[in-house]
Amino acid sequence: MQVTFSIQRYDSSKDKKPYRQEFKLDVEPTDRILDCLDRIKWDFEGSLTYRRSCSHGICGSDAININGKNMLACQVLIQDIKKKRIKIDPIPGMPIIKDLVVDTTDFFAKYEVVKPYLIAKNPPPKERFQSVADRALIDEAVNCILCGACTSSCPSMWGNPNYLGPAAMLKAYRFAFDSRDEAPAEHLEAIDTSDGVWRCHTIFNCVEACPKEINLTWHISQLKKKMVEREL
Amino acid sequence: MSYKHLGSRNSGAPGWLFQRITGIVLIVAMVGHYILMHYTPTSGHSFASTFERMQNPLWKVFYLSFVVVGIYHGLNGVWGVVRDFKMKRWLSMTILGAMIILGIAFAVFGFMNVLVF
Amino acid sequence: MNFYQSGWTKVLTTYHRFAGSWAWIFHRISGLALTAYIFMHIIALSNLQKHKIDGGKAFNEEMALFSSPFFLVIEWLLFAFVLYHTLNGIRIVLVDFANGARYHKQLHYAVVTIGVIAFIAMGYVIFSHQVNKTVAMLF
Amino acid sequence: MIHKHDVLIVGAGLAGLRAAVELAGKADVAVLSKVFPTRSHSGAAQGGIAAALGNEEEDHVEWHIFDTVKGSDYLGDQDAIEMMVSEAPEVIIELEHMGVPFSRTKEGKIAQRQFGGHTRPKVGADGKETRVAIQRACYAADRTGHVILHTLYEQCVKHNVHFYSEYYVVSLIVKDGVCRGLVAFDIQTGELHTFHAKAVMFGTGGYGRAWKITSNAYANTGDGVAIAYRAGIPLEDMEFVQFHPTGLWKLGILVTEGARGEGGYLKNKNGERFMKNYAPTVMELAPRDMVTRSITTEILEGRGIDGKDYVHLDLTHVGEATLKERLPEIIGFAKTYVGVDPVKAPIPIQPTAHYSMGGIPTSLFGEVYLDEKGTILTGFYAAGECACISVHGANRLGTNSLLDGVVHGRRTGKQIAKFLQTAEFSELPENADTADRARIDELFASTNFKESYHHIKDTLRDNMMAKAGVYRNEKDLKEMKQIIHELREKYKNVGLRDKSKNFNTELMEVLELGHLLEFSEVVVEGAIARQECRGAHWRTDFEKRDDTNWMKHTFAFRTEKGIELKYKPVTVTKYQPMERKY
Ligand SMILES: Cc1cc2nc3c(=O)[nH]c(=O)nc-3n(C[C@H](O)[C@H](O)[C@H](O)COP(=O)(O)OP(=O)(O)OC[C@H]3O[C@@H](n4cnc5c(N)ncnc54)[C@H](O)[C@@H]3O)c2cc1C
Ligand code: HEM
Ligand code: SF4
Ligand code: F3S
Ligand code: FES
Repeated sequence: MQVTFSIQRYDSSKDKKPYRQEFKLDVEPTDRILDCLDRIKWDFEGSLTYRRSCSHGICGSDAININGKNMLACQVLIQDIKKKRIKIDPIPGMPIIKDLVVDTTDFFAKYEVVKPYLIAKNPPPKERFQSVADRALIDEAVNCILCGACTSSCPSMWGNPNYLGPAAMLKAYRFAFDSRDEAPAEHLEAIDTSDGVWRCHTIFNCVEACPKEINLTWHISQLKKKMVEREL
Repeated sequence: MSYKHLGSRNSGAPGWLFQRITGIVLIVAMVGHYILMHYTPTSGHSFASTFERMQNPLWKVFYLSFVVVGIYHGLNGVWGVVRDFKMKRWLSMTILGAMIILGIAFAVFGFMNVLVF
Repeated sequence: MNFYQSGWTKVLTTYHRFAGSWAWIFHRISGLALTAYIFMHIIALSNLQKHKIDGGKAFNEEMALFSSPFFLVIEWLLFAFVLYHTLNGIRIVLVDFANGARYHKQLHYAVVTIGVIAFIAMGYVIFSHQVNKTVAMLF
Repeated sequence: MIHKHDVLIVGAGLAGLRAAVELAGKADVAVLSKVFPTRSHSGAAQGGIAAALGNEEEDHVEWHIFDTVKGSDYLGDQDAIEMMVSEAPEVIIELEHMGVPFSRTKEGKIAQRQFGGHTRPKVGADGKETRVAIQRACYAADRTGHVILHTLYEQCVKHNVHFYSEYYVVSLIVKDGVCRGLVAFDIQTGELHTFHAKAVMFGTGGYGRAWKITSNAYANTGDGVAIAYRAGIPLEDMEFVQFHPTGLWKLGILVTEGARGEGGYLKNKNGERFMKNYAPTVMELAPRDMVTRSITTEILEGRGIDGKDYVHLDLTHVGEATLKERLPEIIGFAKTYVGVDPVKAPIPIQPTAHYSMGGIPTSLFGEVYLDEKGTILTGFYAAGECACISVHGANRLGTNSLLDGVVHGRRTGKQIAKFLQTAEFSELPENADTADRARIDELFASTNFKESYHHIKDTLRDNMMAKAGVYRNEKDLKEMKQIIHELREKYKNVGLRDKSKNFNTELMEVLELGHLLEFSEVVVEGAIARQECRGAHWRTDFEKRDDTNWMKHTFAFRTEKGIELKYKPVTVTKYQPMERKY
């Protein structure tokens, strides 16, 4: 099966503007997009640049934009795309370093804002107990691989790049709703700002983008309710 | 490390909650309003019927609150839209100020429409 | 370093729009339009304030204008905005307070379905009066 | 540019980060990683981390020690094993305190599941003692590595650990028996940086990428091992590479042993649970080397599904609820990559190169040995998969390597802290980065793309799979050696097509290939020399384990004349070698 890849190219150290380049490839329906990128890089265009490591959707390196949707290159097969022409771009809303590699400095700075760690003092000698039900509350949230696909897909973030974004919200949830955390307020405080949780307008792009099928909006709605409780 | 763009710390919770509450109030008001206006076309579209209705203080209260709630909900909504753009603080504050003045002015104007009866 | 960043308008037009995106875009447009309309509405009704002087004449004339077929179509379209904003508003509230986030797509389709039905029904209500009147005039 | 830190940790996997957490606040510590820290391959670990907590059933450290020794096919050093296993419960509790969201038992304790090779004694009806599977692996669904890695990174954020993220380390600076720092380039700018430190620690992970079918990430190219080797440090037991029994067919993506721990069956084309012919007592939960050989034998004897090179892992009887709760990722992988829903149909699997038992030889405290006699290289440390202490011997038990990472990361961190109390900065040799600079400049200057690096890499990986894989023999291994020599010649002519210094991943791939070739040769050399069958090293031209001649660790030295092999006896404390039957 032959497929055409139209890839946005841009090297921030020398190009003024991005441009597109096309590659025709014979592929199997079960090939991953990442396999195709590898083949393009190895056989045709050595300078094509992208990140990847685990190749099975667990490290979060290779979030890219395929036909207008953010996904992981290693988690999408040719047969999932159902198109003969595959348009590949870097994930939007972040500065491009080279080709599909974007600068995630800001993304991780936003992650750090929410105090992404358990705040708890004086642990018991054995493990802290946590009921199965309490653990289930954070079950989805702990799956985040910090790939950035969600934050990059959020229209609210495109309009206001200062918006902390769904990934940071999810991290705040991860700790604020962990029964072992002793200072949920500290995590909540960080996102109760005009650049925080209130910039979410339940657009659900993040949910569509998340490769780990995390329903971010559900978690954000829990946060908003918690905030309201706090204020009243 | 702290993030360079952290917004102001006042909580957005009340505004968010009121937007939902006023929205729900508006549903009730809207349904009433529409039945009144369109189900029987004359009831809203002639002075005589309007005048008659306005003699009832309950209708007055209904319309007064409709004006307030509607304007609040609309402008609070617009304010939300404004904050979706990164802009200088002075600019957003100017817009907020303008919106408040506009809102109060129109609320007063709307009140006059009702209280003239 | 010389970074290139896509502008948000460009992204807005190129990123795939899912149900949630459409819902948000229409909610925003309808919300802004309704806000503009509420102001116009207040101005339009200010003719009422003259009723002590003209006994409601100006108001009646204005209303007659609004009852013309052209304005009825406009009014019908306005209803579409109100309807969508209301139904989607309910959807948002369900997402926020109930478990709607888990069913947002189903809710979206429900909003669209109910919306279309109610829109057509309202068309019937608005225009049937007009049709009745026209029919009455002819015979 | 020259940077100065007390301690440099290379690698942000479990080993590197655990050491960083230990040192944070006590010293100026910086972590370098070629991928963003949370992208390290530790995050892919699924099944669990072993500790005799006894949360689910009675368990004892003693039992865990015994299993590990036996699992290692008696090549593991028993003092090291005893130390690691005894520290395990404490270390796990500590992880929980840091915030690791372990799955929970009904009472709210850390949940544990069965894993291959982990057993408890059981007295049968006939009065004889046998050993049956025990629930010892602490887990968080099938994302155990992921949650631990993220928690450790969170702790580093909390303690303001300095990260050089996306920096690629190319060489160590060693002079007069003292390690003084390292050279790395910033992938984002292509700039070469020199790092000056009192102590350097490697936690650079495994080297599974040298095999075609592997569960390892692109990043697991054994850089650390090769860099240390080039700096004059011997490599220990490199011929021992574990093939995990259950990789997704063709892709090698791991299906955790937890799947069998939850009750999964292995079936051949006749639908027969063939493990009953190989390990009747523990069946599918035999240690990995055994299960892998059993599967490979089934395939070689034509009992693969449809006669092809895979068998079935059947989970359909486990029940949808259990699968969804405990193995959600596996369901996802199987659906995405092979189009199979494990709830309804068996998963096609084949053995996949998984874990590197060998590596940089270290003491119990992470200090690196310069020879088989125990001479220590001052200022250099290693832990995790790149190191060999050796606790895994000839075959690692599942869930023991995450444990290895955190226990030794922690111990090494403590040891470095102690070392720093008296250590001073040793002087940096002049032009420490000259050789690396020259090499990189040469690559950039190359005018034509004479040899395609990926072609060399593919040839290497295909052949390693065929000739230095699950079953080996002298003929194949010698051919492999020849192939590597040819490939190394070709490698000298490799050039770059991408001449931009900005995020040049082609440059990185070329350097990684150099590392692959470097250590693959050591693997093959060690395998040729070791004339016995032990754990993961299975020679078809020999029948069994040879304890009289081979109860010893291989130490491979890089010399002018090529690889020189020396040996060091295994430390045996309590457990005398016996036949390994399950
Ligand atoms: C799919 C899979 C599943 C597994 N499941 C389990 C399990 O259930 N239980 C268990 O106990 N074990 C499991 N293991 C094994 C275990 O995950 C690893 O042995 C362990 O995580 C290794 O950790 P590490 O810290 O040594 O290395 P890694 O986590 O691999 O980290 C290596 C680090 O070194 C850095 N690095 C490497 N080279 C360079 C360089 N040149 N310059 C700069 N940085 C460099 C990398 O960026 C990375 O940060 C599994 C392994 C795999 C592959
Ligand atoms: C009829 C019942 C109504 C309901 C249930 C409702 C509900 C809502 C809700 C829940 C929001 C918040 C959206 C968000 O935060 O993302 C909203 C926003 C908004 N509403 Fe309404 N509303 C109603 C009527 C109106 C009316 C009559 C107006 C006009 C005056 C209006 C104008 C707006 C505006 C401008 C916004 C902001 C849009 C945005 O943030 O994208 N609404 N509405
Ligand atoms: S929530 Fe999902 S999309 Fe967002 S960073 Fe985490 S894994 Fe990626
Ligand atoms: S896309 Fe953005 S607006 Fe909210 S629901 Fe997701 S964060
Ligand atoms: S390569 Fe790791 S997520 Fe795709």
